[in-house]
Amino acid sequence: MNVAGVLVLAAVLASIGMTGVLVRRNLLVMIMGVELILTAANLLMVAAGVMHGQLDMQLLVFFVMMVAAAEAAVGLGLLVLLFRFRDTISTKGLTWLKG
Amino acid sequence: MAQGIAQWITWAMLGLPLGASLLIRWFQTRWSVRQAGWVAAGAIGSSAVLAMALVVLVPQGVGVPLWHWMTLGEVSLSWAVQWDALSLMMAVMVTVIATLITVYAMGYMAHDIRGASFFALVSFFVFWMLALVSADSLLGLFFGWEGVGLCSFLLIGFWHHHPPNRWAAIQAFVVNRVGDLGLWVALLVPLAIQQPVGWAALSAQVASYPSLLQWIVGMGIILAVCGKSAQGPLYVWLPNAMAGPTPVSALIHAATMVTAGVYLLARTHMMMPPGLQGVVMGVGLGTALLGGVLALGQEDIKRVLAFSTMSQLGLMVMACGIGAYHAALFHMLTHACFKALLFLGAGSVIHGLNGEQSLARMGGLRHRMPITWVTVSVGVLAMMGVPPLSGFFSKDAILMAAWSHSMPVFGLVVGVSLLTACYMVRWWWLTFMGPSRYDDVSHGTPHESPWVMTVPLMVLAGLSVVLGILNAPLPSHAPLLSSWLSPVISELAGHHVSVWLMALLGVGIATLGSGMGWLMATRAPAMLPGAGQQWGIPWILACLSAHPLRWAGVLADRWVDRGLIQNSLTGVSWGIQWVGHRLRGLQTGRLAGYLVGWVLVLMALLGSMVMAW
Amino acid sequence: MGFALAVGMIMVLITAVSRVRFLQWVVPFLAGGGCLLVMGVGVTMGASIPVLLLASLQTLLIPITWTSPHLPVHRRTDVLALQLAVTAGAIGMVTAHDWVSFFISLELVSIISVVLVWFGRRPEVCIEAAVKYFVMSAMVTGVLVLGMACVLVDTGQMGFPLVMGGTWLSSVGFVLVAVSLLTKVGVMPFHWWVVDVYSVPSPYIVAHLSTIPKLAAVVVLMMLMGAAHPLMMPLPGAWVLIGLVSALGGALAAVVYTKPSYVLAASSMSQMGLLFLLPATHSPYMVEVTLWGMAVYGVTSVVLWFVLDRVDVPKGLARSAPALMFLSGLALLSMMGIPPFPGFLSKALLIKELLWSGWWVMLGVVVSVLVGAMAYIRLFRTMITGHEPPVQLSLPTQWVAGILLVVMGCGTVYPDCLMWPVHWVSEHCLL
Amino acid sequence: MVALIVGWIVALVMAMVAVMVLPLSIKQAVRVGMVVMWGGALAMLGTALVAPATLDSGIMLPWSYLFGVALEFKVTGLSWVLSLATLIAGGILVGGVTLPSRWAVALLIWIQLALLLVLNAGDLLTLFIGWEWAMLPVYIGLVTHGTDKAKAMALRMLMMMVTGGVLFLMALVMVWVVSPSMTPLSLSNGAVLPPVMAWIVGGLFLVSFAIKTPLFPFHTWQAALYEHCPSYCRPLVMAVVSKLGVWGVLQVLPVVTPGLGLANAGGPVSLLVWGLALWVSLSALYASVVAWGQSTPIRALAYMSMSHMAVAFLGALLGPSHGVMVGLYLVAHTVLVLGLSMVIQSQPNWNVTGGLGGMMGRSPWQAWVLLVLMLGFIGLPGTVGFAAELSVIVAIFSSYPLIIGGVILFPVVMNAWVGLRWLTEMVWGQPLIPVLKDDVPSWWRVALGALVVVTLVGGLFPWCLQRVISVGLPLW
Repeated sequence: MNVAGVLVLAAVLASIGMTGVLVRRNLLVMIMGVELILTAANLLMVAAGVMHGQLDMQLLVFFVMMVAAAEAAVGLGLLVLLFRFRDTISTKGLTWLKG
Repeated sequence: MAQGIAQWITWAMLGLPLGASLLIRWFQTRWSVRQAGWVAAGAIGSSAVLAMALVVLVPQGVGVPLWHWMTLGEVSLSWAVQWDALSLMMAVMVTVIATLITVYAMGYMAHDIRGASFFALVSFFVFWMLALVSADSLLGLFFGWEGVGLCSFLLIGFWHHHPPNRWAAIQAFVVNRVGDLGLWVALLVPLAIQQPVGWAALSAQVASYPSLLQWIVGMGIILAVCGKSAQGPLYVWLPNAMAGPTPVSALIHAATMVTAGVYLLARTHMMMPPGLQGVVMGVGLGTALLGGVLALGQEDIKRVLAFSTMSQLGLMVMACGIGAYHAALFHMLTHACFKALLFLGAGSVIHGLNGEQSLARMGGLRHRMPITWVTVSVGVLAMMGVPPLSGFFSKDAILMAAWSHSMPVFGLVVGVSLLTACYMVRWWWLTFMGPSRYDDVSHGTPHESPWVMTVPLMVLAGLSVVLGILNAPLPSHAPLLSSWLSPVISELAGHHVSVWLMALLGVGIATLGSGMGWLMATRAPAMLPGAGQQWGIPWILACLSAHPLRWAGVLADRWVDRGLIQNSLTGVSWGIQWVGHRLRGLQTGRLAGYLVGWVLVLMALLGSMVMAW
Repeated sequence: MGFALAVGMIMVLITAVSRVRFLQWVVPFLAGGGCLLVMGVGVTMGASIPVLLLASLQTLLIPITWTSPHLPVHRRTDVLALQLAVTAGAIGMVTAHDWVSFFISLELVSIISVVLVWFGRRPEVCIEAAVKYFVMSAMVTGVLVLGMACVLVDTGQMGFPLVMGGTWLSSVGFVLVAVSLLTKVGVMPFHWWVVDVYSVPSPYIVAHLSTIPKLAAVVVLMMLMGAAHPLMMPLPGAWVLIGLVSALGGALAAVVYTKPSYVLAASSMSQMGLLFLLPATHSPYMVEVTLWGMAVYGVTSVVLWFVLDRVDVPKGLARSAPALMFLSGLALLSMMGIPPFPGFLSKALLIKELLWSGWWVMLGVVVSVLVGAMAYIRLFRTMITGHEPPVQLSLPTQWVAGILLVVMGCGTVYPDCLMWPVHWVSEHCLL
Repeated sequence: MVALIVGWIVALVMAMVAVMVLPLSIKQAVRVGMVVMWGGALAMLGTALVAPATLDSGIMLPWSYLFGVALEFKVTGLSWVLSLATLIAGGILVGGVTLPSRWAVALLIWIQLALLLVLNAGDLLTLFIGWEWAMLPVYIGLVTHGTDKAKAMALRMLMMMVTGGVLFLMALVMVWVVSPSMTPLSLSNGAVLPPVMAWIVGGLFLVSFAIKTPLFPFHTWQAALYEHCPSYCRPLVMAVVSKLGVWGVLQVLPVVTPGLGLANAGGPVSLLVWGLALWVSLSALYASVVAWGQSTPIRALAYMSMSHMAVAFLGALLGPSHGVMVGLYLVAHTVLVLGLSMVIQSQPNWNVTGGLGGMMGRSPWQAWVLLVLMLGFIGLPGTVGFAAELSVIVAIFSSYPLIIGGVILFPVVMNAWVGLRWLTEMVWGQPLIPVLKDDVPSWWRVALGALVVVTLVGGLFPWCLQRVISVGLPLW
C-alpha cells in the first residue's frame, strides 16, 4: 500500500490539529484540535497494522480512543467548571498565575 | 672550674636585672620611687660587679651554653653565651653606666607617680642589653637587639599622655624595624644554608660564600647598624627619641643601645667584604658631618646632645669602616662616659628649671648649680678632646687611623672634631655662661639637684677624666684595651704618626672649634636657619617611605577591596539575578504563549535532526 | 508488569470501598500495606528498583496526605484513591513491557494528575491551573501517540525492549516520545506547567505530584535513552544541552523567586535537568547514579512539602517549630550538596560520571550547583530568621516528622541501606 | 586517642541536636556546651598523658561500600594541639561571652565539631565534610544574631565559601577516580595522578584553599566577617577557622601536586612555581599594606593575619618536610589571635573608630596581656610568634630565591607598624569614654594568662611545642 500517502495525510491532520490548539482560545475547540492529533496518530497506527500485518497495533487504536474519551470527559468537566467560574470558556484571560 | 663559675655568674648577671624588673613591676603600685630605684640600682650594680669579676676571672673569655631552643629541620638552635674581651667590655660598660644612671634617676623621677615602673623598664633594658652583647650567634644577638628596641619603645613613650611622645615611640620602633630587615637577612641566609655555632664559625662560613651572598649579608648588617645606631637616612628617630625621660636618653640613646650597631660591626668584622668597608666608612662620615652641622642649629638642650651622639656614632662607624675597630670601641667606651655625663647634666639642668628645655631660656646657671656646671664642663672638655682627658685619647686614635687611611678622610674627620668642639662650646656657653635668660616666676628659682643626681655626675666626670688611660699609647707598654681586644679583633696596621703631633693637632682643633662655638653662642646664636627642622630631611624621607605606604594602604582599601573586588562580586550576583528575572518573565501566564514555546522547541529539535542528516 | 498494575488497582478499590465510616481509619493502613506488599512482592520477584522507589515514596506520602490539615475529612479517601491510582499508573509506566501498557499507564498518571490539581485552597485559581495543565498534557498526549505511531509504522514492533534498527521515521518518533516524557518530567524548555502545578494545589498534593509522576517519567526516559540512543544519535548534543539549560535555568529562576513553592518549582526543574544529564550523555553507570539521585530528590522534596504542608509560613520556622526546622534544614543542606547529607553523594557521583563528557558540561553543572545553592540558602535564611510564635505540632505530624527524620538519617549515616536494592537491581534485572 | 576524638565528635553532634531541638533554657544549654567542650579537652589531655603513643593514630569508618567511600581519621600531634585549643577556646566562649540565645550554643558546638573533623581528617572526604560545615554555623550566626550589614555580607561570604567548596568537590572527585580511599597516603604511595590531571586538581585545590586562607583577590570576605561576626564566635573564627586554608595546603596540596611547592622544578613548571610563590608573597605584602588603611583594630588584625597566613601558605607549599615549622606557625598564630580577639572585643565600643584607648587606666591587667600578645603577633623575639615566624621564613629562604624571601620580609616591618599603632592607641591612647575599672571574671583572667604563658614559654622553649607537634609528622 502507499505509506507515503498515509503519512502525508496524517501529517496534515496532525498539523491542522496542532494549529487549532495553538491559535484558538476556545477550550472546546482546543480539545477538538487534540482529538484531531489523536486521529492522525490512529490513522498511522492502522496503517502500521496493515503494513506489518499485525492486529495489536489496531488494538492500540482502541486504547487511544478510550483514553481520548477519558480526556474529553475530564476536559469537558473542567470546561463546565471554568464556565461556572468565569462565564466564558475562552482561555484568553486566564493569566492570574504568573511566574 | 672557671667554666662552672662563669656559668653561675652569667645566670646571675642576666637574671638579676630581669628579676628586679619583674619584682618592681609586681610591686610598682606599692613601692615608692626610692624603693624601686634602690632595688633596680642594687640589681644592676651587682651585675656590674659580676661583670668585672668575670673580667678578672676569665679575661680571655669563655663560652657558656644555656639551653636548647628549637630545631629547624635538621638544624638545632640553642642559647649560649660567649664571653670574650669584646662582650665583657660591653657588659662592664653597660652595667656600670646603667647603675650610675639608675641612681641618678631616683632623683630625676622622684616626682613622677609612675616612677616605679620606670625602674622596672630600665632594669628590663639592662637585661636585654646584656643578652645582646653576650650572645654567641646572630640569633641570640637578634633577641637582645629586638628586646632593647622594645624597651626603647616603652621608655620613649613613658610619658604617653602626651600624643607626640606616643608617635615618637612608634617611629623609633618602626625605623628600627626597617633596620632589622637587614639583620633578618643577615640572620636568615646563614640559617637557611647551614647554621654554624659561634661567631668565629659564622664568620668563616660567610667568608666562604659566593661574593653576591657576602654582599647581601654585609648590606644587611650595614642596614641594621644604620637602624640601631641612627646612621644615614635612618637617623631620624634619634632626635625624636629625646621625648623620653632624660635618664633614658642618657642610658639608651647615648651610652649603650645606640652603640649596639658599632658592637655589631666589630662582631661581624670578618663577614664584611672589603668592598663594603668603603660603604661603612662613607655612611659613618656622612652621618658624623650631618649630625655635627645639625647640632649647631638646635635650640633644645637635649636635641643638641642627640645630634652630637649621632655624629660621634658616625665617627665610630667610620672608624670601623677603615678597620680601626679598636679605636672605634675605645671611643665608644669613653663616649659612653662623657655623653652620659652630658645628658645627665642636661637632665639636672632641666630638673633645676622645672622642665625647661630651651637653650634660649637658660644661661648663667653656673652660679645656681655649680656641681652640675663643673662636672658638665669636664664632660665638654673630654668631648672636645682636650688632653689628657679620655676623649683626647679615643679621638686621637680615630684621627691617627684616618691619617693612616687617606688624606681626605683625615680632613673630614678633622672637620667633624672641629664641629664637635664648636657645638659643644656653644651648648655649654648658652646653658651655663653669659647672662641668665630664665625668669624665676615660671621656672622657680633654679636649684642644684639632690645628691643622688650629683654623685653620679661626679663619678662620671671622674671616669671621663681617667678613662683615657685604658688605651693610652704609653711608651712603657702596648695600649691596654687593644692588647686585650686583639685576640678577638685582629689588630689593624700600626699607625706611623707621632703621638705628640696628633696631640698638638687635637689641642688646636679644640681651641679653634671652641672659639667658633663661643662666637656662635655670644654673637650669632640663631645661625643656621632651618636647622631646627633639620632642613626638612625627615619630611623628605617620610614622603619617600611612610606617606606613600600609608596612602597605599588607605587607597587600596577604598578602591580595590571595597571598590573593585567588592563591586565585581556584587556585579556577579546582580547579573545572576538579572538573568533569573528575565527567565521568570517568560512565565507570562498566557496559555497560548506556553503552547507556542513548547512547539517551537520541538520544531527546533526536529529541525536539528534534519540538519544533522 | 501485570502484578504491579493489579496491586495498584486493588489499592484503589480498597479505598473506594472504604466509604463505610468505620473503615475510614483502616484505609491508610490498608493502602500502606498495599504499598509495602508491592515492595515485598517486588523484592521477592525481582521487580525493578523504580517500583520499590515509587512504592516506598507512596508509603511515605499516605500518612502525610491522610493527616494533612488542609484536607477535609470527607475528601480523604477520594484524594488517597486518586493518588494511589496515579502511583499505580506510575508503577505501570516503569514496568511496562509494550507500548500499550506503557501508554495506558502514562495516561492514567497524566489524567488523574490533572484532577488532583483541583485540590487547592482557591478554586478560581485551581481551575486556571487545571485547565492549563490539562491542555498541555492533552497536547503532549497527542504528540506522544504520534511518536508511538511513527515508531510502529517504521518497525512494527509492539513489545519492549525495543530492538534498534529503523529509519528516520522511528527517530522522529522517538524524539517525539522523548519530548513528551521530558514535558512530564518538567525539564526546562518544556516546563511551562510546573510553576502553576507547584504553586496552586495544597502542599500534600504537590508532594505527590512533584515526586511520583516525574520520577516514573525519568525512569522511562532513562530506559528510552538507554535503548534508543543509537537512533537519537543525530542530536546527542541537543539532549545534553536541554539538560544543562534546565539545570541552569531552573537554578537561576529559583534564585529570584521568593515564595517557597515557586522556589521549589524552579529548583525541581534544575534537579530534573541534572538527573537527565546522565541519560543524555548515555554514560555507562547512569542507572545507579540516576536512581540514587531520584531517591534523594524524592525524599528531600517530600520532606520539604510536608513541612510546607504543616506550617503556613516557613519564615521563622527555627523558632516556631524547631523540629520541623531541623528536618527541612537537613533536606535543604542535602539539596545544597553539603556533605555528608544524601544530596552530596548524588552530586559528587554525578560530577564523577560527567567527568569525561566535556568541560562545558562540567562547567554548566558546577555553575548550576552554585546558583542552586544560592537559592536554597535564601530559603534556609528565611527559615532561620524572624521571630514567630511557637506552633504546637499535632501528634501525627510529630510521628510523620520522626519517620522522615529516620529516613533522612539513614540516608545520611549509611547510604547503603537505601542503595543496596539499587545495586542489587542494577546487577540482576535489566531495565 | 583517635577513637576518643571520633566518639567526641559524635557526642558533639548529639549535644548540638539536643540544644537545637529540646526546649532548654539558655543556662542549661550553656552548661551542656561547657561540659562537652571542656570535658572533651580534659579527656584529650588525659589520654595524651596516659597514652602519649596514641597521639599518632588513625582509624577508618566505612560509610558506603557501594560507592566505596569511607571516613578516615588521623590524629597527629599538630591536630591534637589545635583540637585542644579549639575545644578550650569554645568552652571559654560558651561560658565567657553573653549569648543571645541557646542557638548560639548549638552553633558553637557545630563549629567545634566541624573543626575537629577538619583537623583530624584522615582523607579528603572527611576533610571536605568538616570544610563545608565550618562556615555554615558562622553564616547562621551572622544572619540570626548579626546586624543588617552582617546579613548583607553573610550571603556573599557564604557564596565565596560554597564556590571554594565546589572547586574542592571537583578536585575531590578527580582524586576519587584515581584513588578510591582518597587518603593523601595512597596518593603519595600508589595511585599517582596523571600529570595533566595532577595540575588540574592542584589548581582546583589551590584556588579553593586560596579562598579560605584567604589570598588576594579572594580576601574581601575575611575582614567583613571578622567585623560583623557575633562576638561569641569571633575569636574562634579568627583563631582557628582562618587556619583551614593553610591546613588544607599542608595536608593535601604537596602530595596531590608535588610540583607546586618544589622550587627546583625545571622547565615551564618552575615558571609556574615562581608565579605561585610570587602571588602568595605579594598577597602577603598587599595585606600588610592594606592593614594600615583599616579603621578598627579587628579589621587591621584581619589583614595582618591574612599576611601571616599567606606566609604560612608559602611555607606549607614546600611540602611535608616543613610540616613541623608550619605547624608551629599555626599553633602560635592560633594562640595569639585567640587572645588578641578576646581582649579587643571585650573592650567597650571597640568597633568604633577612635573609640578605644585608656586600657592602661581602665584595666592594666588586660592591657599587659594585649601588649604581650600583640608583640608576639608582630614577631618580637622571646614570644612564640618569633619562633614560628623564624622557622617558616627560614624554610622559605632555604627553598625559594632571595627575592621571594625579601618580599616575605617586608610585612614584618609593616605589621610592626600597624600593630604598634593599634597597641598604642588602645593601651596608651586617651579613652573616649570615662575610665572605669572593668571587672573581668577571674577565670577569664586565668584563660588570658594561660595564653600569655603559652606565648612566652613557646617563645623561650619552642622545642616543647615542637616535640608535641612533630608527633606523627610528616604525614606521608
